[in-house]
Amino acid sequence: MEFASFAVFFIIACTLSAVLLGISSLLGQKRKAIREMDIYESGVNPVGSATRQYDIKFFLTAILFLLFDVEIVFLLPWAMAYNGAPDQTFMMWGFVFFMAILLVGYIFVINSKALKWEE
Amino acid sequence: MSIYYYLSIFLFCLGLLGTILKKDLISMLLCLELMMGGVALLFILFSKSTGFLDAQLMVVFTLIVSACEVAVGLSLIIALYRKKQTIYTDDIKIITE
Amino acid sequence: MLEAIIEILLKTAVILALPLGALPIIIHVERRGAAFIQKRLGPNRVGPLGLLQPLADVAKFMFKEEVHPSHVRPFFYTAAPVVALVVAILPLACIPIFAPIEIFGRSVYPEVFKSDMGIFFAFAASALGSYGILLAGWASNNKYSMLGAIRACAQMVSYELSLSTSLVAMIFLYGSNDIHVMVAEQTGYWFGFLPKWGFFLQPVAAMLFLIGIFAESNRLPFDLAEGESEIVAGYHIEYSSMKFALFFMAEYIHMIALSALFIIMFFGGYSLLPGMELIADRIPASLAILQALSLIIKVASMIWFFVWVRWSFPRFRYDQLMNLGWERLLPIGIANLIVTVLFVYFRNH
Amino acid sequence: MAADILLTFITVVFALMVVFSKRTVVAAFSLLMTLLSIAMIYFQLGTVFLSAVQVLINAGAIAILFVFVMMLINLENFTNNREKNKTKLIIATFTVLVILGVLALVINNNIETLSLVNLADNSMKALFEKLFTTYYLPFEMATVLLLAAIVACVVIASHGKKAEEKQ
Repeated sequence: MEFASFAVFFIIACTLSAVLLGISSLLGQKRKAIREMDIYESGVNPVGSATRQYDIKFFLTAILFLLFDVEIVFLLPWAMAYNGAPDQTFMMWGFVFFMAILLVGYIFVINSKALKWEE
Repeated sequence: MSIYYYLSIFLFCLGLLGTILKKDLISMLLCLELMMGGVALLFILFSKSTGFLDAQLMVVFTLIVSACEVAVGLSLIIALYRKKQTIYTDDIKIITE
Repeated sequence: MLEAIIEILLKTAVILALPLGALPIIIHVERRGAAFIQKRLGPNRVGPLGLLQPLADVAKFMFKEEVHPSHVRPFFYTAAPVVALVVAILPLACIPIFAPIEIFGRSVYPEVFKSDMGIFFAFAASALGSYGILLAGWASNNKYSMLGAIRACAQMVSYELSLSTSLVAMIFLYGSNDIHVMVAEQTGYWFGFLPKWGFFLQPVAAMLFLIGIFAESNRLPFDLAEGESEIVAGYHIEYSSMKFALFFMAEYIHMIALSALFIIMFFGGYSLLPGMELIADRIPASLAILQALSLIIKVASMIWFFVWVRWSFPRFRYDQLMNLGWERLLPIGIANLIVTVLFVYFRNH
Repeated sequence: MAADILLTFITVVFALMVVFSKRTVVAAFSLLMTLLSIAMIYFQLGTVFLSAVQVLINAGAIAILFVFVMMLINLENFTNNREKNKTKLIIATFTVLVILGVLALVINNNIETLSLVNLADNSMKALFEKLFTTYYLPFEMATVLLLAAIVACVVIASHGKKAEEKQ
């Protein structure tokens, strides 16, 4: 049942944004002015293609986010099962060991200055 | 419920086909990710039908492995691109530089 | 079956009407608040006290010319604002406004998407927020927008880590993901006057989540993406009229959803404000309305806090911003996690 | 039953777009939609936690990584009209179809036992508790794997930079 309600909610959200776009394209005036069609580069004529080379740090941030996010999200079942767990001591020590491994990775990332955005 | 079995093997085979046919490395990795999705779906279906619910934990491990595989794969692709300025499999034939 | 359909449509209508209805008010509060902080008047021409100014803006956005630049990628260019708005609306599906109530003998749940992983779903849906920005940056094929999109995405992504650490710390304390259970644990009082909110239990996690919210919704002092002085207007540079308004709405709704999450975890969600029990005891039927009112008051105070911070802090430099995210907040989040686990362990033993 | 068919149709359409779309960015965004529809299928099957994890990790982190790489490696100016040798195409589709046929046959023979779906999903709390007590060792090995992946990515991605600084 929740799936049906979520599907209805999703469809209504999509139609809402589509309707808003539709109204504005109907009401807005149409003018094929040449100047408006160009790339906006604060008045200067654009130089080179838009997708030029970017710094590797953006990519490294996304990768490290993925790996640390996997580790933190799989703490969630831990949190849910932890409160009523019969042998909580094993789970607690297991958690400390898990965090040790996570901290080793984190310290390596910080020391390797991979994410150090120079001034 | 049983249509999902056919869906999961279809996803797996489609991913396999894509990995073979695709020309550049990133699309191959994309199709590999598609195969991972198909396999994970199959795990859940078997855990549902046999009642052995621990198989759903196996999906947790496949997710971890696929996350690591994508991360390392993409950094290799980036390193390759910085060296050879191309990621098309036809241009990357020479092993030694 | 008919009853279920009516219930779904009613719930969707209420959950969509609240933020969309509140949007003009928020824009007005933002303008007047900024003016108030900077000792000027703010919009007061249109209508009494300038209250009709937001409506005038909406009409302006409707009637402006729909510029479709020639160099953009056509399909993704129009798809980006739709994606941004839909993804911003999705987390609202899991946020309940009042406790489940008994009507016609059936217990009606207020949220559209009832599951015992409510808060985790809302958080996962807000994690998809960076797609609208990436799509817009890439589709408008413009150096400024591409750079703005990548910077905004890297910033949102790295602050999501500290958000998830504080979320997991709170779930360790409450023991379940269900929002109703969380709110039930936060009703009541310690020593008679202090409400049992999560904020007093976990101030560190609250600070982390608050900073994460500012970074996730690209609000000042974290708005590197559309920093006027840096890269002109960031990812929505090539957009005009209604498409720009959709990005604007998406940002505000994303902000509302995230502050609702913050309030559910740290300020007791729809639990009644201190003064409200007296009314609730006298008129039992009005409990649901009072609960919804308390949630709206809390979210409104959060929105004022956003506006207040926006006009009183300078913008971060990009490297300061990323260092704060990775080298300052994340270790605090991990340390907070370890302390919470030990605290919960010794509390039980 | 209608929801099953609808979800399967959506997933199949987006999966086909991933494999057979000309531009790689279109493939990346259709992969995102496939992962989201798979998350919806997980939710419909009753495994709520896995659907939330799938949305957060697969759709929320892995697909962002793909789009980031697309942006860093500007694929647009690569001429995509590399000659498509027909023989490879035919052989590949043939073998994959054979594999699909074999798997379909396997599933078709014992579809009765397979679709005996007893939705006896006990509370997830017990399931997770088992994850961290009986299956603790594989979980720790997966964490060490993540650690290895972190070290590998940092070294590989920033390897080129040091070489450049030396020149």
